[in-house]
Amino acid sequence: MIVARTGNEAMAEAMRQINPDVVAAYPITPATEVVQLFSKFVHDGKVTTEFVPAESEHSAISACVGASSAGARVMTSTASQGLALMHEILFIAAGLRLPIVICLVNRSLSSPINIHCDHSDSLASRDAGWIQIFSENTQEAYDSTIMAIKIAEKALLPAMVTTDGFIISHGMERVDMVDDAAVPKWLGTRQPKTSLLDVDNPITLGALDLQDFFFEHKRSEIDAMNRVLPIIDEVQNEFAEKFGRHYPIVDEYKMDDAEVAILAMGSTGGTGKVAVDKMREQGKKVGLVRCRVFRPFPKDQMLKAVTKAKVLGVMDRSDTMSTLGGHLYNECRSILYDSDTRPLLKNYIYGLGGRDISIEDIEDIYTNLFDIQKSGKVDKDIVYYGVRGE
Amino acid sequence: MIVARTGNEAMAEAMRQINPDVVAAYPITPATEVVQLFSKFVHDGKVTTEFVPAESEHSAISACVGASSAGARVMTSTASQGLALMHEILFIAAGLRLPIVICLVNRSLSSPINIHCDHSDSLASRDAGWIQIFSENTQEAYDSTIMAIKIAEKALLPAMVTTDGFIISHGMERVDMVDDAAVPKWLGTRQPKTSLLDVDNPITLGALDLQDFFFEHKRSEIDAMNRVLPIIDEVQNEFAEKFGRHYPIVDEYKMDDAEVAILAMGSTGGTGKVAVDKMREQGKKVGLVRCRVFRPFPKDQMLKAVTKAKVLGVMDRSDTMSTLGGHLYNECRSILYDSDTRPLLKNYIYGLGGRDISIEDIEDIYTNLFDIQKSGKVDKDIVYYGVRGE
Amino acid sequence: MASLKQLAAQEEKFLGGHRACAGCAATIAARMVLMAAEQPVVVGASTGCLEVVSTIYPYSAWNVPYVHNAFENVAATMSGVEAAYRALKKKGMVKKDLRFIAFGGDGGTYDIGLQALSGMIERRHHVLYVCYNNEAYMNTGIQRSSATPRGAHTTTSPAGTKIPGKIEPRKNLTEIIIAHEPAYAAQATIGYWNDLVTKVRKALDADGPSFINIYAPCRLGWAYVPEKTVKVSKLSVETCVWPLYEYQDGKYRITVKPKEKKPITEFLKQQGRFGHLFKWHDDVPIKEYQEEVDMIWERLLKRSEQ
Amino acid sequence: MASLKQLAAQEEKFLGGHRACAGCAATIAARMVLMAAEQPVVVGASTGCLEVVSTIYPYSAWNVPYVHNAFENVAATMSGVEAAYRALKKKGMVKKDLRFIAFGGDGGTYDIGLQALSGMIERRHHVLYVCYNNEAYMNTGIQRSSATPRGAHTTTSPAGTKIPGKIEPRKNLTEIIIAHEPAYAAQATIGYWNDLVTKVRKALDADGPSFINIYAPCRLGWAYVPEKTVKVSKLSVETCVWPLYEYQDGKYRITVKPKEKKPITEFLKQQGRFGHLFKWHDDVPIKEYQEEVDMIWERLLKRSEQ
Amino acid sequence: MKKEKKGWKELPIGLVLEGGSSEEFETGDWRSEKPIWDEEKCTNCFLCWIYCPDSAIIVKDGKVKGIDYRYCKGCGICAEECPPKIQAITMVREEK
Amino acid sequence: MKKEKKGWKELPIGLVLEGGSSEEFETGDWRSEKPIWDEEKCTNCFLCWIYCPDSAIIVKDGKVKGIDYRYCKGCGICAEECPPKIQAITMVREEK
Amino acid sequence: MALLEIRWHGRGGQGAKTAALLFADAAVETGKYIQAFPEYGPERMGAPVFAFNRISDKPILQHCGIKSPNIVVVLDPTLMETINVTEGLPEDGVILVNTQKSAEEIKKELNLTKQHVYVVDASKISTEILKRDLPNTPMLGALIKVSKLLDFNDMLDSVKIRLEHKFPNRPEVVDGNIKAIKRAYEEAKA
Amino acid sequence: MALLEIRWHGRGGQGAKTAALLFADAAVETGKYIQAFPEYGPERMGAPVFAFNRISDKPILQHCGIKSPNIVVVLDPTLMETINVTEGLPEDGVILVNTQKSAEEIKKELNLTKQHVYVVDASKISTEILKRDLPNTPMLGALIKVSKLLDFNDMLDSVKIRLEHKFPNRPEVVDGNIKAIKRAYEEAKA
Ligand SMILES: Cc1ncc(C[n+]2csc(CCOP(=O)(O)OP(=O)(O)O)c2C)c(N)n1
Ligand SMILES: Cc1ncc(C[n+]2csc(CCOP(=O)(O)OP(=O)(O)O)c2C)c(N)n1
Ligand code: SF4
Ligand code: SF4
Ligand code: SF4
Ligand code: SF4
Repeated sequence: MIVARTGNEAMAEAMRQINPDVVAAYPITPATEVVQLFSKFVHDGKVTTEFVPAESEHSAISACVGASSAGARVMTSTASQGLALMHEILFIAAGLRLPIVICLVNRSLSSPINIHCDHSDSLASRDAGWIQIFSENTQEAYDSTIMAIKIAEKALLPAMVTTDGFIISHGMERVDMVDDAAVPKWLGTRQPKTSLLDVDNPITLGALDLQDFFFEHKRSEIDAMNRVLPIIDEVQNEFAEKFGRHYPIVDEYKMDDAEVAILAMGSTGGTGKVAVDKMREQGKKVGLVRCRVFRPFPKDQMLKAVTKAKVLGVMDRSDTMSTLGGHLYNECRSILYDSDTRPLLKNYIYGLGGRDISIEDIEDIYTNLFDIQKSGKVDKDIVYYGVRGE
Repeated sequence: MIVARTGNEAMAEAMRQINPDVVAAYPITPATEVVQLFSKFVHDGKVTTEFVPAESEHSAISACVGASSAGARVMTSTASQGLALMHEILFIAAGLRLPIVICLVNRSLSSPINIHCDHSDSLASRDAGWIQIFSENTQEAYDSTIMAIKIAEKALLPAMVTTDGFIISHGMERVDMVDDAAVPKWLGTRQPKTSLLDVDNPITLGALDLQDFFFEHKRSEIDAMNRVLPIIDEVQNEFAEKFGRHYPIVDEYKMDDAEVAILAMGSTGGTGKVAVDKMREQGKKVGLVRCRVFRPFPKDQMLKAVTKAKVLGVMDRSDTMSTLGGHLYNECRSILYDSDTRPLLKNYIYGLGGRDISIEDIEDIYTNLFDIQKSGKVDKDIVYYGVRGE
Repeated sequence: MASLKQLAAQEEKFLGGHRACAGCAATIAARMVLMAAEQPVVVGASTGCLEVVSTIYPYSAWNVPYVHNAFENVAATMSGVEAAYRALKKKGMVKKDLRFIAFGGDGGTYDIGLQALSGMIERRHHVLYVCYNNEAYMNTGIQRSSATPRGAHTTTSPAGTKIPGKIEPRKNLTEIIIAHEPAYAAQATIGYWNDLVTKVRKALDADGPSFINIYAPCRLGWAYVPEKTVKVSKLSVETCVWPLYEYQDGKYRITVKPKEKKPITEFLKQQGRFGHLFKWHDDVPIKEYQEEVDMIWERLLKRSEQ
Repeated sequence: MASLKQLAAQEEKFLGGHRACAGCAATIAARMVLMAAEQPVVVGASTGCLEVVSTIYPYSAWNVPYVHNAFENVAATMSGVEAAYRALKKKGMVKKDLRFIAFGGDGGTYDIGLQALSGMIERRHHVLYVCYNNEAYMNTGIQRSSATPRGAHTTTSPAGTKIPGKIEPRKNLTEIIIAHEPAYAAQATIGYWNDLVTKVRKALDADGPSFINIYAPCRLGWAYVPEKTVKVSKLSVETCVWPLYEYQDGKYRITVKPKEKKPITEFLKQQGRFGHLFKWHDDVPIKEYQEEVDMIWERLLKRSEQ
Repeated sequence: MKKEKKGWKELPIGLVLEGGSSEEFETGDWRSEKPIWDEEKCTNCFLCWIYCPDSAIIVKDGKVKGIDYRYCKGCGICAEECPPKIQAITMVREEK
Repeated sequence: MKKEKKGWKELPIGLVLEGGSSEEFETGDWRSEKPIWDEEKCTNCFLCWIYCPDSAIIVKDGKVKGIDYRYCKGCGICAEECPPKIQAITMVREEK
Repeated sequence: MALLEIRWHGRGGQGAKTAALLFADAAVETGKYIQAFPEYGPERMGAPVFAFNRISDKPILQHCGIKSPNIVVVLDPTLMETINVTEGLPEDGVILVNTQKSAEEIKKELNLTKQHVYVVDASKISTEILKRDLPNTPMLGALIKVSKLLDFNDMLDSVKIRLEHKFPNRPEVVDGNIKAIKRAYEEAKA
Repeated sequence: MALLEIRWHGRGGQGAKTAALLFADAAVETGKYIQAFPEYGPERMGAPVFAFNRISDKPILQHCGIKSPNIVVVLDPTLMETINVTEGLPEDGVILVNTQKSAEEIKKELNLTKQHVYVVDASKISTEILKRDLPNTPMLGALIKVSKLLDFNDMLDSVKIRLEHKFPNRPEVVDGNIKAIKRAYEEAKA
């Protein structure tokens, strides 16, 4: 069914169709609507979910951990400060191997406080052991939310699906929705191995783990992360087979003969594709790589994609505050270190706090990348693109 | 004055000598003692500090932000879950450019819950805009705590000085303490440009910052981070001049002719040096690089050090949960990407949750690195060293 | 007792040019609190409507020192500011006698900021905490808080077909704070400016932490026309939905007793957020709310007699 | 009323082999609470002595389902567990009638976990929250909590030469919770096992959130010899330092009235943490504490008469 | 309001703002109704002044002097709270 | 307690532990004093049982049967709480 | 149809965002690709706000702001005093204003030369039919006319469905709105 | 002096950690390089615990655990039933036990062949002098004797300073401890 939905509406609709057992959440701009719309479904009896309107994000995610430990299928939604307040418990959810799914709306982290998009919030939690899937548009937000449930439950790791704050969350687009009945059918019910509610087989969860066992447990969690990408591929294939839309882990756009390319995440992927088309119309061989899955980092897929270009402009909507530039940029440099093919890399940090990035901006970046190709060297490897007074 | 002190005692003594205006803190193993000892100084009238025994770490760091905004010199101490609970406010402190100093005792992050050392806690906050200085031993913990005040106030960025939980925090060693009077004299009083207590010049701090200004403010914070390393050097030189102990940003041990080397942080640096000596006795050209300052990442100093070796074993007491290995490993690969000299790199993730690493272990790693040198290739680039059942 | 003439003689400390909705009581409350203060004050605010509308870079409506840290921590932030004041005063680096005021919405106070407030009081920081209570998270678009009364429609407790608004009663934060034994605690509302100003002065003079819960109607979230803000505020007192009282030295005192206690429907029917209750298939939600109001009022009468 | 014989007839739910100090009351409390439960229970615990000593991988003393999440969030965690129970029960995936119990130390309850608890009650989760109150953070080595009484030495409120232990009075958490209007609230202590068991049963049967604050002496932090644990517990009641009472349906009831109210010094002098007070240059700290105890006891007597 | 925004190097460090700067932001254009104050009728009870959320009632030398239309958003509280017997303020539709 | 610890691949996923496994951990060796129970004197009031922090008083078929020294840490509560007139439990120094 | 970009000007509470969403939603029903998004600030009721639409026959991939719209819709003429409503409007652009004034007058006021100006008194229509000054729905009718984007009847049907969905028990609201849209469609003029 | 490594065995609350710290502290006063660290577990009072020392004339850089100590000190002989106190002890290692038994008996009990066994009844000394069974300080005296690490009088002076610092108003505690250390020094025997 083709409808018009904002990113938040699309995620809320996905949640309605998933009909999770428990949703515990707390409002925060620009994710609030997800929870709002979902509350309405609850109050109108459209879902059977137990909704826990927590008194903070910290408690929301804590309740999710409790509910998931009890065997329930659990979701929540948040953004920015909310995710930051969950920080401690995010690690715990992953360590306990609970397949909780967060609909995250990317918004920059305070300070300065700001309500608009950048990726600093989810990236600041990138070590937490969560799968992270970034969406380019509302359709993807919707599809990925549904797929995330399956991915998380197979991987036994929690997952967050993100959209760009306001840009996608509040932007209405065409969305092709799956039938209401098809979603729960495709997902099945969660089949936990153990549950707190099984009083006849009492388990103890979250014991103190000292030097003699901690490393082994952590190793097992890392192993789970190492197994995620094939699971994502498998679920994405199943989804494609069933519902007709297939997603790659790393999205390549006109890369096959690209001389210069950009790498980006989120909604900028779409804007960049338009820029690619425009440049291609002028005969310029440009391409675009979009990182859909950031955790685990898709090393092989990414290497395959980015090594096609001679010059790669890495566009980061975040800064690591390390003086080394943005997140994607550094992970790319890292995976490319011992690669045979070694594109020239330049980092464009852009769009922090919701600063707009236009098609013309990206064309400008491509032009800059061609200059690099010509000169064969990168003069300034990290630039802050679009900041006043640079 | 030469005394015997544990890492926690050394940090607490440094705090006593600094006599900060405000300390707001919350207990957590293995950092509790810092606060305990300091409370005793307060209750015995040995410092004039206002001590705020906060009801959580979130409130402790929030009170630090308030006090620092009011122009006070402010410190706190925490570890692990405590730092994770501060996460949101860490970013705010940096954004507001408040020179708060945390005495951090590194302890692994839950889950599994564990009280022993790894570096996952401070590293999970590495994007927050804080200066991070890791100590090898109690002497360094003591000296760095004092220097951190000056560094933070010059850089107008908050700083954390870390020690390895239990290993250093509870390990007693010789410490050469500076005279009580010399410390405040060397530091002077904090000279804030603005203060909330200046009611005649009312300022507004922490305003909502939308698309039109956020990026500029963030850019300015990044710029501050870009200026930190020279400040650290300057302060370290001043300290050396005055008190006779000089620290490098990146500590090189017998690197000048080293063929293979390891890179590590924290107390493992010392253990590694003993291993180096033992190997050197056998005529093996090994060296060690210790990263003292992790934020900002000392790109130039690190490149200079690590490119001396042909094979580098990067020892990470943490994992990024990205499938790409540890933190130091990835940052090294990143900075080396376009370096002319390109050592072979191998990542050893070790010691998570306090798993011991012995001199023999490190010798074993060196032996392994020599094998790599011989074969000219790294077969398995990330290994989990010391985990059972690997 | 303050006179308006005297109050009006001072310089404004909360200025125009802020972006609140026309008719917003939260800003009236902030303005009244600041004008009541007879000493120089330093102010903190938690994230929420008041903070957002008053400080959008590069504009600030606060003519006194002001700090915003995060949503949940204004009490902790101001604990720190007050501790710094004590430290720097001891050292002679601050000369004046200052007062400290923390502002939080009901979300930032009843829910996510409760713990920080509890800690601030327990540690006896000399800070006046003002909760401007509009009974929901307005800044993010009218979500339920634990101050939201039962039956009220919010976007997370919507008037649905199965559930008619919020089902849980509101948290009685004022009583919770009184159980903390602060130096002073009170309920006030903007419609009774004189009562409010007097309470702020008592609170600032009290020797320790103090708390005032100011009922602050929100024309957007409560859904009424903007000019009725003061009327709605007064009705809350006349119906005993929001009793005006104070607690000090172990004693309760009702400061404004309505001449005649009106039924709460008088208050409810002014506001769109309760509209659905009048169309609901039974009168249970309204009755339960009336009983709650009566119970609390009776208990208050009893306690204030002791 | 429960009989010990009946209680002893059940299977143990909290087993030996845990690592608490010899004579630890926290573990006595946990054991008593579990044996009181007549329904199958699911338990959560916040970080603290009880959690640490009972669950060190690969050993667990809990013979019932148990979850530990973090220090500050057991109430939220159990809110989630209980919500999951309601959801899965609705779906028929859980058949039995279960009860839910959250355990937190005073640090995890009065301080860092207060907000989560407040939220749990406000949302009316059917969970019994048990605070085992040993009046300090014991697990991390005896630091002050807001439950620590004035005068007590802890490592962050040390008996110094300038300041004799903690200066602030303890937070009255039970009254704070009562102001939340839970379905049931009470104070108990391990020395009165029957009173405790009865209260747990009432709490589990109550229709909504319930709270029991169990005074649980800590021989390490309070510094007394281990065999005195029960005696010290009883003294707390006899001196009215820890009144045993309950609150339900708006009514207070004192459940154990000491025959003769002893001076608090009888209680204090048993414990090393108060030792310095008897050597302090004046008797102000003890007097202030006695006054506080008297005030609260008097008020309780009054309220329980209503 | 239309002045050039500063580049990052020129901004004060640490998000510091001068207090009271919102005076430069005029919210008068939000108004769709406008209060008209009648000096003749006004008894200077100051009720409009105390209740105005936008500090838009001008008081000088102990007397109401009018309305500061730079900030007045036209909420109508002043007119509503002006005592019924006095009615010194009336709301009219904002001219276009 | 001395059995080989498992490698990471053999451990159950997600930190799950079986309830009640602490029975395998014997804390009896922490004891420096030891309670001696006298069956003769015991009236089966169960006070020792209810107050024992280590669940170490053995009760079977409604009767106290002795002390489980595998767990008893020797706190002395049982002896202290055994009614003064009965004194069925006495503490002795642990044998070396 | 090539890509068309629209900017809406209104005040917080006046429904500029709602109009843009409704427009997009209805257009989707007719098979178009669309976008609708607000320019979110934290502005409260009464403050000037924007909303945007993109509409096309082909998928729309870009997610940047709209700087140079083809059409500008002004819901509240008083805005023109303080806001530069024609910012970025190209020479062949269209501006549609809710006003009692004539297109000529507006053209003069805005100092326009080449751009097309259309006017309609949507406030009056709304006040007469819906008894409230809610110009946003009637403006939809006028927009369809001036933009020539969509078939009017298709559009009307899908707006109706959307309104019925939103106000399930209030047919009078749905009918009133439809009536108002029709009338604005008719009355809008250059 | 080459690097010497010591392991202490005790029970939570018995002061193994304190002894190790005191030992290190005192050694620093005599110019040595030292380390003292506990094996931290979350064990409570009564549970078996460890503590460690390193002592040397040269800087000690390593921060790893001690697996093969030169000297083992056992504060509580009952521990020997459940804990393998000789684990990692090399053939030339020394073990010092607080016991009433003879060195021979202990040697047999522990199945030792080459290692040196020393005994002292520190509990008795402590009980007699300090009126409490706190064997940790007396054991220090015995350790100094068997290790031949430090000059006994230097060490005694620096322990005294440390104790005076810790118990500023309780000279009887300081004196008692010093007395106990002396006596244990004398009474320790192979
Ligand atoms: C940790 C965190 N969670 C959520 C938010 C989003 N948020 C900002 S203000 C607000 C609601 C404020 O409500 P209240 O305190 O009642 O003040 P009001 O807006 O009603 O004046 C919310 C949920 C945030 N900024 N930080
Ligand atoms: C966020 C966080 N802060 C601090 C700690 C450290 N910590 C663990 S338990 C504890 C004290 C527990 O005190 P309480 O709740 O009173 O229980 P008790 O140990 O006294 O039984 C502390 C401070 C933690 N685990 N997490
Ligand atoms: S939403 Fe309510 S509280 Fe917020 S500014 Fe508008 S009227 Fe004030
Ligand atoms: S420290 Fe206290 S609470 Fe903790 S285990 Fe020991 S006796 Fe129990
Ligand atoms: S209409 Fe409202 S904003 Fe304008 S002056 Fe009157 S009260 Fe103030
Ligand atoms: S001595 Fe203590 S642990 Fe042992 S049986 Fe008696 S009460 Fe239980």
